[in-house]
Amino acid sequence: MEKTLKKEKLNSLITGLKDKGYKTIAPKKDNNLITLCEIQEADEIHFDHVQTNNSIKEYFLPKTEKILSYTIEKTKVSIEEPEGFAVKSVVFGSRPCDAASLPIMDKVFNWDCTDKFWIERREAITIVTIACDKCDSYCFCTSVCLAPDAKQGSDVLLTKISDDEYLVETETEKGEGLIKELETVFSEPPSGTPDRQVATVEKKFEIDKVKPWLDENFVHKIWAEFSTKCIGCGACTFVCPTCHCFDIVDECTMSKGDRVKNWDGCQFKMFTLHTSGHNPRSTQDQRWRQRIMHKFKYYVEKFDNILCVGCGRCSRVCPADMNISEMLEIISTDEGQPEPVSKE
Amino acid sequence: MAEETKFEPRIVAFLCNWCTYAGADLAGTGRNQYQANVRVIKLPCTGGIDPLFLIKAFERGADGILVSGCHPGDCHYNSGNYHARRRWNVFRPLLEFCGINPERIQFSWVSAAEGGKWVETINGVVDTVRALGPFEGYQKINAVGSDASGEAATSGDTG
Amino acid sequence: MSKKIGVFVCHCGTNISATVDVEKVAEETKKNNPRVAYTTTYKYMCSDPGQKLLRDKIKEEGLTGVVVAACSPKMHEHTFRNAAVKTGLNPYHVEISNIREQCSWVHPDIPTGTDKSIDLVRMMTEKTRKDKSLTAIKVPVTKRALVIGGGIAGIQAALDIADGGQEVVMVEREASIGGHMAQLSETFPTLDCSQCIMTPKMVEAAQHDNITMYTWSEIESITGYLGNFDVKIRKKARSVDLDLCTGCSSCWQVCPCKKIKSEFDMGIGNRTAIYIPFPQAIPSKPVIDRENCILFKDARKKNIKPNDSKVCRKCIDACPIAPVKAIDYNQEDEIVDVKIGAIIVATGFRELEDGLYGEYGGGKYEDVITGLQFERLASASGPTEGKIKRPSDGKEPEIVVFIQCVGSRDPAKGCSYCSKTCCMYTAKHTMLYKHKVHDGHAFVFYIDIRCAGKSYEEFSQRAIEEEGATYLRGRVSRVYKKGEKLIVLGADTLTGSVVEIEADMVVLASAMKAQDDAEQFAQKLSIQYDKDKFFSEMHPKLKPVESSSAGIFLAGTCQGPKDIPETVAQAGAAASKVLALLSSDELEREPVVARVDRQLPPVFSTCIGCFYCQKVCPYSAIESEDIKARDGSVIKTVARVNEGLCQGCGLCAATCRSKSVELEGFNDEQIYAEINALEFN
Amino acid sequence: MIEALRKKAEELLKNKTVDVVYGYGEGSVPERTRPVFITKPEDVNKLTWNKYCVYNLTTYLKKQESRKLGKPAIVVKGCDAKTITVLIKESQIKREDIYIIGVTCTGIGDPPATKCKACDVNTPLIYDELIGEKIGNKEFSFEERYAELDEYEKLSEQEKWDFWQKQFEKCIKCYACSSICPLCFCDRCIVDKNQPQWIDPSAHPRGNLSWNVTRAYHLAGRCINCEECQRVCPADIPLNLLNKKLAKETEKNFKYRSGYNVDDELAMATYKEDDNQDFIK
Amino acid sequence: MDNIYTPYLMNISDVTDEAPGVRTFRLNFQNEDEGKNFKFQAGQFALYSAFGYGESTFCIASSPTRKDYVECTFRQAGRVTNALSELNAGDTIGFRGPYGNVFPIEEWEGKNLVFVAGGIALPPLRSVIWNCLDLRDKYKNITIVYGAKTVADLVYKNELKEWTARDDVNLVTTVDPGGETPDWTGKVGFVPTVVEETAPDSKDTIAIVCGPPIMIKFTLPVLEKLGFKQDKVYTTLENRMKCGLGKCGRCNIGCTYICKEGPVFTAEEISKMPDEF
Repeated sequence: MEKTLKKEKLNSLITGLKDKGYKTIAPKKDNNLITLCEIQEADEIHFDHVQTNNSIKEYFLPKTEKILSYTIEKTKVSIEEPEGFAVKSVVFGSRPCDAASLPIMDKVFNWDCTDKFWIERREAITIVTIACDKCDSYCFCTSVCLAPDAKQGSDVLLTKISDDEYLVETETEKGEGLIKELETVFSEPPSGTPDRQVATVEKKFEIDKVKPWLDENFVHKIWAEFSTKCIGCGACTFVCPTCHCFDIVDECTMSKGDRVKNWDGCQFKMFTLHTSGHNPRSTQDQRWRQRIMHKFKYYVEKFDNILCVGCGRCSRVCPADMNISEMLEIISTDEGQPEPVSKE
Repeated sequence: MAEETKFEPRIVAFLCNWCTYAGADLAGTGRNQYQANVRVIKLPCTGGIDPLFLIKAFERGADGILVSGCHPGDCHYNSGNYHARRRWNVFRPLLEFCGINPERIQFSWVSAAEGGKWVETINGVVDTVRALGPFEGYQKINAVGSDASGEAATSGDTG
Repeated sequence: MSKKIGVFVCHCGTNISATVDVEKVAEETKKNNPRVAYTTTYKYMCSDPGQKLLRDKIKEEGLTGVVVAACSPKMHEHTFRNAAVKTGLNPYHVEISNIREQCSWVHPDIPTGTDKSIDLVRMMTEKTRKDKSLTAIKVPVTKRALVIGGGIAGIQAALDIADGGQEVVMVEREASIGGHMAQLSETFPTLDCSQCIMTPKMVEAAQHDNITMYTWSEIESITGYLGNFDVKIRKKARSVDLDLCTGCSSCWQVCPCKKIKSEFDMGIGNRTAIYIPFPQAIPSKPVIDRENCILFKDARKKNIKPNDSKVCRKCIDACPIAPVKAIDYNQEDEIVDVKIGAIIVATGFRELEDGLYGEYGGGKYEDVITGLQFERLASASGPTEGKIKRPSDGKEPEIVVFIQCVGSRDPAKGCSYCSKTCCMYTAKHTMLYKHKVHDGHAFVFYIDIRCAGKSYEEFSQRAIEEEGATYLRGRVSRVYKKGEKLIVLGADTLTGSVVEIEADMVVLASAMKAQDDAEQFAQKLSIQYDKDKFFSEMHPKLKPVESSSAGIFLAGTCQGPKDIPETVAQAGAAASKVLALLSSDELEREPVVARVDRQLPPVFSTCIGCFYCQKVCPYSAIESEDIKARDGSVIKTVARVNEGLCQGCGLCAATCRSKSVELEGFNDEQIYAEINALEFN
Repeated sequence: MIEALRKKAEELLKNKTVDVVYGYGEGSVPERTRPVFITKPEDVNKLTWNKYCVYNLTTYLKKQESRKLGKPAIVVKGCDAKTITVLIKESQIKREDIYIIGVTCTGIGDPPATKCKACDVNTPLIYDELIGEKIGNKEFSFEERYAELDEYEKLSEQEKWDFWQKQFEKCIKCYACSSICPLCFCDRCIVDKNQPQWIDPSAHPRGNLSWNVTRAYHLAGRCINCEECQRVCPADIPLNLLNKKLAKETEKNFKYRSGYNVDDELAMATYKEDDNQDFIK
Repeated sequence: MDNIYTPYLMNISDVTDEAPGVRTFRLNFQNEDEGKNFKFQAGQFALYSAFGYGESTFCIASSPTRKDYVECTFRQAGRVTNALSELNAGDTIGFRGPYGNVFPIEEWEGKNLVFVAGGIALPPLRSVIWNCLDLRDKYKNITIVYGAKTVADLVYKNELKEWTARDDVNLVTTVDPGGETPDWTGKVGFVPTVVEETAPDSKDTIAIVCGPPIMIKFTLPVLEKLGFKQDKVYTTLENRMKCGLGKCGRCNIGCTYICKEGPVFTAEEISKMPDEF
């Protein structure tokens, strides 16, 4: 289905969503950040940005989430299942790269068994994406087989066609349903070919060359060379829309507690630390390798998808300016023989 | 809120073994009555109290905290209370800066001989905190996780 | 270990049960607290049947933890822990919940008291869940005592210990033992000659088989702890070989430097550069005063070895010892290491510096002297051979004014405390003066006369009534010189008049002060000192001779002003404490000590070695330890707690940011469990 | 200056005075630099110096990966140099084990960093070699130094609580703040101690409050105000306000400023008998 | 939709102290229906929760042939295992599983079996040993080589006695030099050496090895020397896990997720994994 949305109708759209019982999540300016967060009014929505600082991930895999709670009475334990975590919502104005991360991650959360916290939220939330009309030097969606107007994962894709008008394309039944629910807000599609205002994202590396290199170079000095400056924080993994590693911990008082699923990251040394003190990934180069391997080799082998959408957030926030596309560029252009370095 | 129930502040007292704990014992020996809102945790010395203990006490629902030990110069361990005093000198303003009323964490020197001062101090703390009311700020964040999903916890809802 | 906790709620007659529903406490505890396997109540838990109940139930129920809800742990924690030990349960699995002093006795309302008791018991059962077995720390004891200071306190203590059969090492920084008491002429209140009672003790100490004496020596460092001190003694270069020297006096008789002010004589007599401090010195062997000896001055100037100087070699030439002379100009300081089990500090006092009271002419007029200087004047072996002569012209003074409380009880200028001995020695001085100068007249300015002591009051009354000293109550405002006379301006507050006395000599009863280096010395020993730098006793009443550090005891005036009998008594007391300590081969200590986390490789310890713990530890109990690889290279430097020194305050644990130090008995898990059990939410 | 810097680095590497130079290199974009580790004299041209050299490179002194490269020379601005003083005081490094290349600095960042407003260390207080013209260090009053706190201290209790709750709510517990901090050098951070778990690891408001308060408290009397925690925070939490508040209290109460004098006793490891106790009853 | 993170609630019906810090729980389902429907196979693992402290991963130590209960044996090491060790019979624990792959015991039918275990690694093998013993006639010779640091550290002491008494099992026990007691009748020496001495025939034989990394490292060459092919040697791996379901992202060695593709691997499979143990 194709429609257009005039900017002046935004108010009606947001009010309409509210009336239909949707929670609306949209980019909003908060001091120095552009944050995807719940909004009440259309005025709150921020448009003129490359990328939101937080990714769409947290609406499907929150940074902290209760997966069960329990009460302890003497020797007995009773478990209570969390409810109401999947709230009917619309994410409005996220970027195509963010949306594209969702079907990629569906695969792991459905692997053999289904993580209901992910899936139920996926069902409850409709994604209305706005194609990028600008980008910055960190963006590299085009290098990972996506585009500033990629449709993957979006239920509805908006593309700017003039200063006050968006082309509305529905990609899924859910999207279609949403548009139908709020039919009056949208206009009929323009005749002729609309002028899609889409950013041009420079292609930085040949993705096809990455995996073959990784297949050969588990041991390579570049891992250490590139990661000496890494400080081992979790900023890159936490802002990443496709990083989905998590921790499960109990937090409790004497008589009641919660089991909580929290974001965790492969760059932390604690991530793989055994209680014995042994750590299979004890140094930062091993951890950096894991991050690259997971995204561009392991996930590809397991799920036939690159675990990266080229949003560039990790490189923007990295406290030490580790730039992932730079790493991939090096990898994809490395013609030399593998240079094994002896392991300590 | 539907009806007013009488608010009874919940106070935790971290006491040093040698002075204030003994002072509180003395108040008992003298049958000096005081308000029953306090739960005492005994440590060898105020110097052994990590600010983490206080944070955890708030997390477990305390409306107010009392830290009490030996008078300056009387520390059983020579200088424990002096070091403790330094700690509180920075920790207290930090909490205040974060919006925690400093009256919710009180400090006193009560010697083993000051049963009367103990009674006075603890009644003072209870009354002060009663006047401040429940520590709603912390109660709200303590509830997070136990009855709301993480997502709701991060929403800006200030209720 | 699986935890099976038993909770025993005591009625304490009706002391608890009158205001706390003990049955309900037991019931609720049983119902709600995880790991609580058994609860009961009993009339008197501390009674024999009560303790038996505890023991029986530990065995029958297989309890691995016990909470007794009863009176303050200060009352019966020990009792119940001991009872548990008899069943084989480690005593540190027994905790007391104080529901009497801090509950039933202070909260009259039954529901309130009951609820609070339930909470307190819950907190304690949770703590008990985390209790660990601890074993008493055994520390071997080195059977040797160190006595620092060779005055009357040190000598007495050393003799008492040596007579008790233990070895003693005695360190005196002067060239002879004897201290201030050796300087005194006669002693109150009996006026017996100080030398006569002191010298035999000095000789006895010097000759005692169990006493090793180091004079002209100082403590370089003390490390270790109760039972196991490592002491380094610096034997300062004496320039005289004590083994060779016979003390024949040839050397000091020929010494050309004769105008050096004698320290022993408080500057009113002279000595040579190679000298013995006083004729009865022990050891009776000289020392060269390198500051003043012209040979050493020359060597310093030319920057040559002393023995290479040719300026004056009279003493060595005069030394009859052959073939090797007993004098060795090139002698150097020597460090002696000794292992010590217990220490007595008897470093004494110093007299208030006389310059401090300029308005009294102290330090300004030669004839304004201090109490100790007067002692030397009055001493038969002193520079005047016991004749009272003015230092300025050697004339016999006809009028002497004694001013009491110079420095004492004067917080503005001197010290706030009373020096305690001045009233008595001033009375004594007036008597000595009258005995020697029959026509003389003694005036005494005093604030109060404090003569509490056996025969003391009578003694001072005798000075006034029989010896005719004139006592004036009031302060002296000024002493100034007028011709040969010293004009003393003072007030007689009893008559309200201003008094002006033309005196020939003024004697200041100067305050007793802590030694100049007391502070540094205390730090060297890790003992506490008070605002006046006197060393602090562990407890002012119950532990008056113990210092704040275990195994270090105090004797004499280093702890505060006192007179000879008191000093001797304290020295004896300290000696008996030391003897008791040295009588066992091993000491047992409560295992409530801190521990720095140790883990398997590759972690070794979570300690990062910032040593904040070391800096805050009041007992210097934190050491640094290098964790080394097999090849000896240092992997990590971390903190380690010396169990022997640790007193269990927990300062280190609270200071450690990574919580790598924990206090046994009050460890993190235990405190967390208590807080977690508040159940306020 | 860049030339002098490169020359010095080259000389140090050639002479084997050091094995590695921690310095600044060109970053992803012109407005960024990044830490570089130069081990070969021929690579010194990778070193640069400009107003975007925000990093406090001393943080790499705590990291095993960079320490493995051998004895370092480290490029420090005046603010960063203060870290070294603290690290020495806290037994983390020995002065002789590092070579300090101090650079004079008139301010970094665009817009300029807050810390530069009242900078009194344009010329580092400690260095082996100074690059750049020596600048007379200015002096600022107590009030000037902590001026940025004024507007927050003025807030009411409720406003303060709300402000910080809003800030902490954003925290995602990525630990960039503590990872970048050169003084957060514990092997095992307290937040990673789980027996017991004093600080809830979750990024909910409770866990975030205790984490952020504890992080700041653990820097009391230590933080040298390099503002790195604040710079790297992906959630834009003004973390340095907390550090600064503690610095202010430390100076007010104990007359102590961290990183200025290697002979000062560490504020939180000592005490004075007459320390403030107005608040103690 | 089911919550994959919700554990079964189980009662601890029996507690056995095996060795210092090592303990076995026998667990029964609190909900009988859950118990009836519960199935697992030897080699699988589970996540056990101490409520209030979290979950910890270890293998199921009982045999699938014993259907009334599940047993697990663990060593006190971290937060969860310490908390578990505080529990008594009658207490509740959480159980999430079974997870992971299994020992292909059907493939082994008609073959000789050699089990080699060291220290606390006998529990993972105990499940499969009993499984095979309960189906004794399907297998030929069964040899068990088990070693520990000291006599006290040997786990399942009663079962060791039982196996010794059986004539259809060849049990060889050993302790490290210095770990023996005066009345110790087993061997003294390290496991790899004892395996070499025991020299089981590799023909038609499957070897199942489990133990600390160092033991595995030295045992595999011994087996190779004895003629065991890499694909006839099985072992189980462990890594830190949080979900057990292939989602939390930390237990992988290279591309292999221990929780899903493991924990049972052949030596051949392991030799192909990158060096990230």
